[in-house]
Amino acid sequence: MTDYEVRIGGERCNPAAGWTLVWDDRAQGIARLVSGTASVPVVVEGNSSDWVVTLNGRRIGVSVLTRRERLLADAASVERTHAGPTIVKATLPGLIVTVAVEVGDEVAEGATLLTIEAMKMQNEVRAPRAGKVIEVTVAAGQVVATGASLFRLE
Amino acid sequence: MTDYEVRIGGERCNPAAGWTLVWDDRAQGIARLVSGTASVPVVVEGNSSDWVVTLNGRRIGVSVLTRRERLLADAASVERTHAGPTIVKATLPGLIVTVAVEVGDEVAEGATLLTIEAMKMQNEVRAPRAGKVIEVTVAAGQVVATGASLFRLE
Amino acid sequence: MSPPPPFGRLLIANRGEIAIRIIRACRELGISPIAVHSDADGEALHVRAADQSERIGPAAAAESYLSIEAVIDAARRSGVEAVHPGYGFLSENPAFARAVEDAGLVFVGPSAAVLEALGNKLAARRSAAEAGVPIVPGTTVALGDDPEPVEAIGFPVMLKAAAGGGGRGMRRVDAAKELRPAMDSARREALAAFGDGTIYVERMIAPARHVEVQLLGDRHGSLAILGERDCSVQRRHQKLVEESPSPAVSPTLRTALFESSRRVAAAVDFHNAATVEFLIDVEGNHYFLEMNTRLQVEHGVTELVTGLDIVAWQIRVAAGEALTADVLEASSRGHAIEFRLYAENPYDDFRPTAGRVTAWRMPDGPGVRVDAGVDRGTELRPEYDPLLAKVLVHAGDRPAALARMRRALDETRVGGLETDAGFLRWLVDDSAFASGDYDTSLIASRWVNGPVLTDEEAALASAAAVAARMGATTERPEAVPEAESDWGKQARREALRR
Amino acid sequence: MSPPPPFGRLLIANRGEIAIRIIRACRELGISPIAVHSDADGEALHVRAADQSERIGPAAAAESYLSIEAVIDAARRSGVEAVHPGYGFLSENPAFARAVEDAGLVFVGPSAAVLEALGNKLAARRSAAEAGVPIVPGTTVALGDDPEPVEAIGFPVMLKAAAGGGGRGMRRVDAAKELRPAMDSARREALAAFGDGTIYVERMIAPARHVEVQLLGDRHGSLAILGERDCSVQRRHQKLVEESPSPAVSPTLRTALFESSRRVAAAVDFHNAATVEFLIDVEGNHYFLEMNTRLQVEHGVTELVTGLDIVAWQIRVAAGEALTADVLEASSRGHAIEFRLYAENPYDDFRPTAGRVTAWRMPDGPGVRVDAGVDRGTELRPEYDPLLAKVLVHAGDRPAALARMRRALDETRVGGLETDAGFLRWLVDDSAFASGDYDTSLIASRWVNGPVLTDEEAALASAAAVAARMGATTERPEAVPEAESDWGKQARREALRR
Repeated sequence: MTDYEVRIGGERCNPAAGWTLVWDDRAQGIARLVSGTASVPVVVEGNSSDWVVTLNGRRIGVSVLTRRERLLADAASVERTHAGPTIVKATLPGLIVTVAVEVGDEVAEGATLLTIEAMKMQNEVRAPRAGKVIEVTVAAGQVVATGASLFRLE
Repeated sequence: MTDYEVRIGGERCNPAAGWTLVWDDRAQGIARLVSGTASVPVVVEGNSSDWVVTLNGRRIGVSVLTRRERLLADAASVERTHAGPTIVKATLPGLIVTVAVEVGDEVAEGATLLTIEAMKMQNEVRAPRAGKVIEVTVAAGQVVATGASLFRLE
Repeated sequence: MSPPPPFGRLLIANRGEIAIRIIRACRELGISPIAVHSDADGEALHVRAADQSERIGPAAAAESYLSIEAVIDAARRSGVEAVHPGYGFLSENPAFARAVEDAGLVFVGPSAAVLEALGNKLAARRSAAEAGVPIVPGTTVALGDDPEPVEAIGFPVMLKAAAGGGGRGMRRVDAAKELRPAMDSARREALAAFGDGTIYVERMIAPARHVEVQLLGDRHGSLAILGERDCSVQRRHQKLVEESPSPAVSPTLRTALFESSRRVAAAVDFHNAATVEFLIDVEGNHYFLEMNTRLQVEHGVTELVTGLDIVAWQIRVAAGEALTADVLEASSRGHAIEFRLYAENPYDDFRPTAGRVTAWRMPDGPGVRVDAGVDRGTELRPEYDPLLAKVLVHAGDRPAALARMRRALDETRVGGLETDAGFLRWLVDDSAFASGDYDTSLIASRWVNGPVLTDEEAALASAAAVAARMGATTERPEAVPEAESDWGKQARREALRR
Repeated sequence: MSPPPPFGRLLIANRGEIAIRIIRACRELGISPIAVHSDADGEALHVRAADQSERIGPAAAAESYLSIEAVIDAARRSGVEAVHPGYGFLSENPAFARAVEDAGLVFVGPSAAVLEALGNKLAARRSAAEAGVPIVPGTTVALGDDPEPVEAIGFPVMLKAAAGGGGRGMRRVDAAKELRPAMDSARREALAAFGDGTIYVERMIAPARHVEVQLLGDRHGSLAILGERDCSVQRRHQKLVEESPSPAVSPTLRTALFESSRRVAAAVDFHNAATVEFLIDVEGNHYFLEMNTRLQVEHGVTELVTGLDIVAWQIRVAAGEALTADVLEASSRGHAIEFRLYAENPYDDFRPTAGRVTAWRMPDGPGVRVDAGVDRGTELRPEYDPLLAKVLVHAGDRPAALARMRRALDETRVGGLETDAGFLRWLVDDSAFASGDYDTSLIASRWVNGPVLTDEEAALASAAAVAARMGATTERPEAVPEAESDWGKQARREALRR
C-alpha cells in the first residue's frame, strides 16, 4: 500500500474511507464515488500529484504526494519563502485598463495594483502581500495573456 | 491527386463535387458535409478502404479503393466465384429456435434454413442462393455469436 | 418546503431507459434509487445512474430480470421499501406483485388481483364486454385445435396470445390454409415469451387506428383520465411512434373513449397507472383491445401535453397519496410526438441489430426531451429489447411538432450500429404521416423496406468517405475533379430545404 | 402541410447559445440559418450548427460582432433576407437596425425609432412617467458634475448609464464621500461599454424584487403579454437565475404590472419581442426600470410556462405575420426556473474564468431543457460573455421545479474550468431561495464568497484524487486503512438525502 499525503489548500486531509471511484467516462474525467449505500457524482482532472476534483459543482484542488514528493515539495517551499521578490501575474487574459501604482510605491496587502478588463468586466488585481513595487511590466491599453508578469514586489 | 474508385453495394459511384467534410467530433466520427450554401450532418466510421457513412439516419457502406486495392479486390472476387461451397453465417447473435433443413436437402434461394431468436424476436435465416446443404453446424437450443457458421451449401 | 419522500429507498426491477426514467423520478422525490443488473449490465447506464445496484443473475433475462426470486432477494438485501417494475419483464406479473407484497414491500402498480384480471387478455375481453364496452368481434374463450370458431368470424383474422403483449404471439391470417401453421407458430411464440400458449382470435379490423387512453388512479377511489395517444405507426404489431392528441379522434369520439376507459377501470379495483387500448375503424367506431396495467413506453407523450409527472405520481399513489385537483382536472396543451430510436434495420424488415455504440449525440433545446438508455460505448446485447432512446417533442400544434421533430432528428447522431433513424427521418416527411391521415398499415404499405438509396445520397456518402480516407485537412473531395454536376446542385437544394 | 418559411435565409448576428437557439428556430421554420464568426470563433459550436458562416473580423468584439459594417457585409455576401441580432452586441443599436433596413433586409426586432426611444434609459424614464407608469424616484435628465441632484434624492442611490444594460456603468453609492469616484468610474465603464458616458441617478430601492414582463407584438397592432419573470438573484447587477411565475407577484400586482407594461409599449410604435423591467418594493409597489427591446437571455422560462416559441414568433412577426389567438390568449402553466451556467468563480466574487472545457455532460429527461453555447473542447475566450449554458426546468409547481433543478444539476458535469455550478448547487438548497421569499440582495447577504469547504467535501475530494492517482482499478482508496469514521457515515447520509 502506498502511503500518500493529501493536501487541500495546503492543509493535510484524510481521504474518506469506504468510497470507491468508478469511472463513467474516463476520457472526460467523469466519475462517481460510491460506497455501499450512496453515489456522489464527481469530475476528476489532473495527473501525478496534482488533481482537481469537482464535487457539488465546486472545483477542489487536491495534491496527492508520495513521501519522496512531499520532501521535495517542502524543500522547494522553503526556498520560495527565502527568495526575495514576488512576481504578480495575470490570472486571466484581458485588456489593462488602469495601472494604479508606480515603481517605488509601498503597497499594503490587498491594495489594488491595476484593473484588467476581461469578459467585459473590470477586474482588480490586488497585492498578494505588502511590499514595495520594484517593477511594473505593463501599461494601460496593453492586452495580456494568462500568466503574464504584471509587477514585481520586493 | 489520388485516383480513388468508390463503390456502394458493389456499384461504382461518383463522389459529389464541391462538398468539404468538416469534423465536429472526430473521436466519434461526427461531421458535416458543407458546400458554399448548405450543411449536411453525417457520421463517418471506418478506415482504409472500408467506410460507413450515416446520412439522414441511413448507414451507407462505402468502399474507397486505390487502383492497386481495386485490382486485388477484383482478383479475390473472381476466386470466390470459382470456389465451391458457400458458408451461411449468423448475422446476429441469438438462440437457435428451429433448424428447418438437413444435410442433403436441396434448397431454393430465399428458403428458410433456420430461426434464430434475438432481441426477443424470431428471425429467419434464408439461403443466399440455391444449392444443396452439405453441412449443418448448429442445432436448436444452441446460442450462437455473430459470424458463427450455420450451414454449408454446395 | 418540499414534502417528505414517499419512500426512503426504492428498487427498480428493470433496465435501460425506463430504469433511468424511474431513477430520475426517485431523485426528484428524495428517494434513494437502487438498480438491479444482470452480468451483462454491470456497467450499464442505469447502474451508473443509481445510488447502488444489486446483481440478480446471468445475462439471460429468464434468470435475472424475469426471476421473481432474484429480484425479491435484491430488494431484501438492499433494504428498500418499494419496488417499481417499469414496463415489460415482471411489470404485469401477478405472482411478482404478490411476492413483493409478501416481502412486506410496496409494489408500484395495481394490485395482484387487477394484474390477474386484466393480464389475461381473454378475461379482460369478457370483463369489458360485461361492462358494456365494445370489443373487437371474436372469441372470448381459449382457441382449441378446432378451426371452426375462426372460420365463423371470417378471414382475415388476428390470432393473439391470451397472456400477450408487445406483439408476441400475434399473427395475421388471411386464408383458411394459413390458419394451422399460424396457430402453431403463434402458440409457440406465446409459450416462449410468456410461458402460456393460450391463444384467441379477433376479426381483423383494417384500416384501423390504434389509440390508447392513459389512466392514473389512487387508492382512495379517484381516477384521472389523462387524454389519449395515437400509436398507429407500428411494425410487427409493435409501436414505433406515438402522438397526443390523436389526429383521428374527434371530441365526440374522445368522450366515448374516455367513458369506455372509465368503465373498464371501474370493473376492477384499479389504482396506479394503466392504459386502455382501442382500435378505431374508418367509421369512427372504437373497440376495446386490452388494458395494460403498467407504465407504458410512451407515457412521456402524455407528460408533455399535460405537464404532469406520471412516474412520480405512480410512486406517490403507491405510498397512499391522493391525486390532487391538478391531476384530476388536467388538460392537454399543444401537441407531443415520440419517435423510438431502436437498434434495428428498417431496410431489412426492422430486424434487430447488435453492436457497440461508437457515436452518440442526442438533440436538445426548446421543446425536445430525450429519455435514453445507452450512451457512447454501450454494447447492445441480443438478450434485451433494442430500444436505445426515445426522442420526444412538444410544440403548439402538430405541424410545429413535426418541424421540431425533423430538427431534433437532424441533431441526433448515432454511429456503430444500424438504427431505425433512417425510417424515422423518412417518416417525418412522409405525406400520409404529415397529413395525420394514416393507419396501422402505414409501414407495411408505404415503407416496405424503405426507399432505394438515391444517387444524391450515394454521391454525398461517397464524398464523405473519400474525404475521410484522405484525412481531415482535405479542403474538398479530390476524387471528382470535374465541375459540379446538376444533381450536386439539387442535393444542396435538398439540404437547404431541410 | 407546414406553412411556407417566413424567409429563405437569415443571418444570425451573434454567437454562443443564443446563436444556436436562433439556428434551431430557423430550422423549424424551414429557413436556412447563416452564422457569423470572428477569428476566435472559426470552430465554435454556433458555426458548426449553421448551414454556413461568414467571417466578420478579428477576435475583438468591437471589430467583429459589434461592427455594423462587417455584419452588413456578411449579410450582403450570404444573400440573406433577414437579420436576427440575438441579445447584447448590436441587438439594441438603432444604427444597426437602420443599416439592416437600408440594405433592403428585415431586422428581426422593433423599428430603429423604438430602439432609439427606449435604448436611452433616461428618455425611456421620461416616456414611462408621461404614460402614467410609476418610475424609480430620481433624475430624468443627464447627471452633470454637480452632485446636488444626487444629494437631494438622499443616499443610498444607484448611478446608472443612460445607454446602459447588463449592469455596466451601474454603481451603488451609500454616502456623499463615495459619490465623486463612483460617478467617474461609472462614466468610464459606460463609455467603454457603450461609447456613451451619460449617467443618471435613481433612489436605491432595497430590499427589492426584480420582476420583468415579456411582450410580443406584431406589425398589425396586436400585443401579447406573456407573463412575468422574477430575476432577483443577481451578482454585479446581472441576472443569474430567473423564474416564472414570480413568487412575489400577487394577482393584483400582476394586473398592475401588465397594465404598466401595456402603457409603456403603447407610448411607442412597438412590435416584435421586448421586456419591461420593474423593481418591486416590500410594500408591493412597482417601479418602471427600463424596457429592453430585444430577446432576453431568460426568454426560455416564459416559453416553458406558456408553451410558445418566442424566437419563432419574433421571426414570424418580422415577416409580417399577425399574432394568433393562441399567443394573444396564452396562459401560464406550472413553474419554470432557469439557472445560468457561467465560466466564473463564485468563490472569488464571480470573477470570470477562462480555459478549455475538458468535460461536458448536460442533463436531460422529463422537464429539463438545456440551451448550450459550448461543447467539450471549446476554449473560453476573455473577449466574450462567459455564459456556457442555460439549464431550465419546468414542473407542476415551484417545489417540484426546485427538486427537478437539483436533479438536473447533479446530472450536469463540467470540467476544465471554474464555473458557478457550486453556487447554483448551493442556491437550490438555500432556505431563502427555497421559500421564494428572497430579494436582489440574496447573493450579497447569504453567499458572499460561499460556504467554506466542509471536512466531508474535503475528504471525499481527497478520496477521489487518491483513487485517481492509484488507477481506475482501485477497489477502494487505500490511503486510509482505518475503519470508517463518523463523518464518513454522515457524508453518506448527506449523499443519500440529495
